[in-house]
Amino acid sequence: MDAIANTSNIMKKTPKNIFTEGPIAPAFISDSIAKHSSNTSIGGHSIFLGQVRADVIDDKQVIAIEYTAYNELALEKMHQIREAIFSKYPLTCMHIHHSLGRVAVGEICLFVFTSSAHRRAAIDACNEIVERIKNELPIWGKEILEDASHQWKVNQ
Amino acid sequence: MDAIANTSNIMKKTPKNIFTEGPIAPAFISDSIAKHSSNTSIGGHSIFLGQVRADVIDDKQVIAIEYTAYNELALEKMHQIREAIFSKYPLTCMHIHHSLGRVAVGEICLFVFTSSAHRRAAIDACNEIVERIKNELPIWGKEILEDASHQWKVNQ
Amino acid sequence: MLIMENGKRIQVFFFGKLSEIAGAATTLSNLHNTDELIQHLHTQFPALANEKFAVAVNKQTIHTNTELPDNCTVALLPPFSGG
Amino acid sequence: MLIMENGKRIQVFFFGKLSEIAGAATTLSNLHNTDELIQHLHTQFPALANEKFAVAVNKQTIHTNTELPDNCTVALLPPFSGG
Repeated sequence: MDAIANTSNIMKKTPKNIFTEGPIAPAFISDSIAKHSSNTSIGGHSIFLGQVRADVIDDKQVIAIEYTAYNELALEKMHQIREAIFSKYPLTCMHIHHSLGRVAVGEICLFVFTSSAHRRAAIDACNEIVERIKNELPIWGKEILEDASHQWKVNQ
Repeated sequence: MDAIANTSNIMKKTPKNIFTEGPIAPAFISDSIAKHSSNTSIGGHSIFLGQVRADVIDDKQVIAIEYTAYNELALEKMHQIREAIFSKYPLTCMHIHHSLGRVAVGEICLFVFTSSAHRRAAIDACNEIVERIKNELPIWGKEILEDASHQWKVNQ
Repeated sequence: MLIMENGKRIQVFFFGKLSEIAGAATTLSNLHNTDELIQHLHTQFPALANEKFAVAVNKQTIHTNTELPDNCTVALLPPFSGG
Repeated sequence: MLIMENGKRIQVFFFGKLSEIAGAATTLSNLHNTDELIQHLHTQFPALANEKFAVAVNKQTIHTNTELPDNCTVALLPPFSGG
């Protein structure tokens, strides 16, 4: 497939939504795990969870992060990443969830979940997806400080 | 600490149990995740789950794996691995659970859970723990086939 | 309608910190390429001078001066910080 | 009691597939080192000849012939398959 065909193909499909309003609940994660018990070709699952950290900025503690995104572009990019990862690794499943809006310290804002017959594919794919999400998705985190001031987050 | 002091130290401590009778429930996993929301220095969690696969052996399908272990030695080894991983990576938490007894196809038999301030440590540690568990812990899986015959599992 | 007849209608979106400087969105016209657009925005919002951002035209990130098609969407994207 | 006075009491544990060949455990005496012990077990359980296993004495995996202390525990460990 050349680049133009690929792009037009992506444009035609409706990319899967990855965004959840607010934090990702632990019960949602276990439901997602439980659903995979019927897929008995799976031997390993790899999960990454991003949790909002109580960083201290200029003596003020972060109490929450407010996420915004360029939704349409983020979903298109995520669709491209998804296709690339599926062609690179023999995965059974891949699920991505990212919060939008306010996520308090200690809550989960990112849930990446990959499954494969043998562990290596799930682990390597999960790792690569997390890196690509951080680097390539147009999402921004506004760190809300305890005095209600804020600072725009910078990824390391 | 030299090797002898280290060994005698390990002998004195009671190593943490990692064994669970039967499968690991998804609800146990989400409870474990939820408990970490109070630790607000955590920025990332990495989780690996082993799931029993319906492999086909000589035309017969695996329906369950029965795990046995040399418990005392496994717990001592796991304690050594735990100490080594904690000195190698800046982790906040590490939790390991492995099934003993019968685990049906589609159920979870291994749960490795690491957390750290920045994602790299949790991801790399989780990965290394999984490899070491597979290679170093005296645990054996007996694959039960659909006709009630069995075969001893061989790790790849 | 008058704007549309007078020239290209360009919808500009500002994200992250840039939305605090310029608001979430604005509509401009009579600009032919991204260099002209950026110049215009710098004049209108001098605080942009201190900010790093990438530019996407119709959801494609551009790396050189790019012609602006009719009714296009331009997005100014500061460094990402998702995850 | 008689066994204890007659010589070293050695508890031997068999794991995984080996437990199907030799049972889960047996107690032996009058064996001085691991070479003697393995030799003895091969005679008692000829099917062991087809099996690969490591040997641990008092939970330490050994790599050469090793003296058996009094009241020791020896474990025969086939390749691991946990996880």
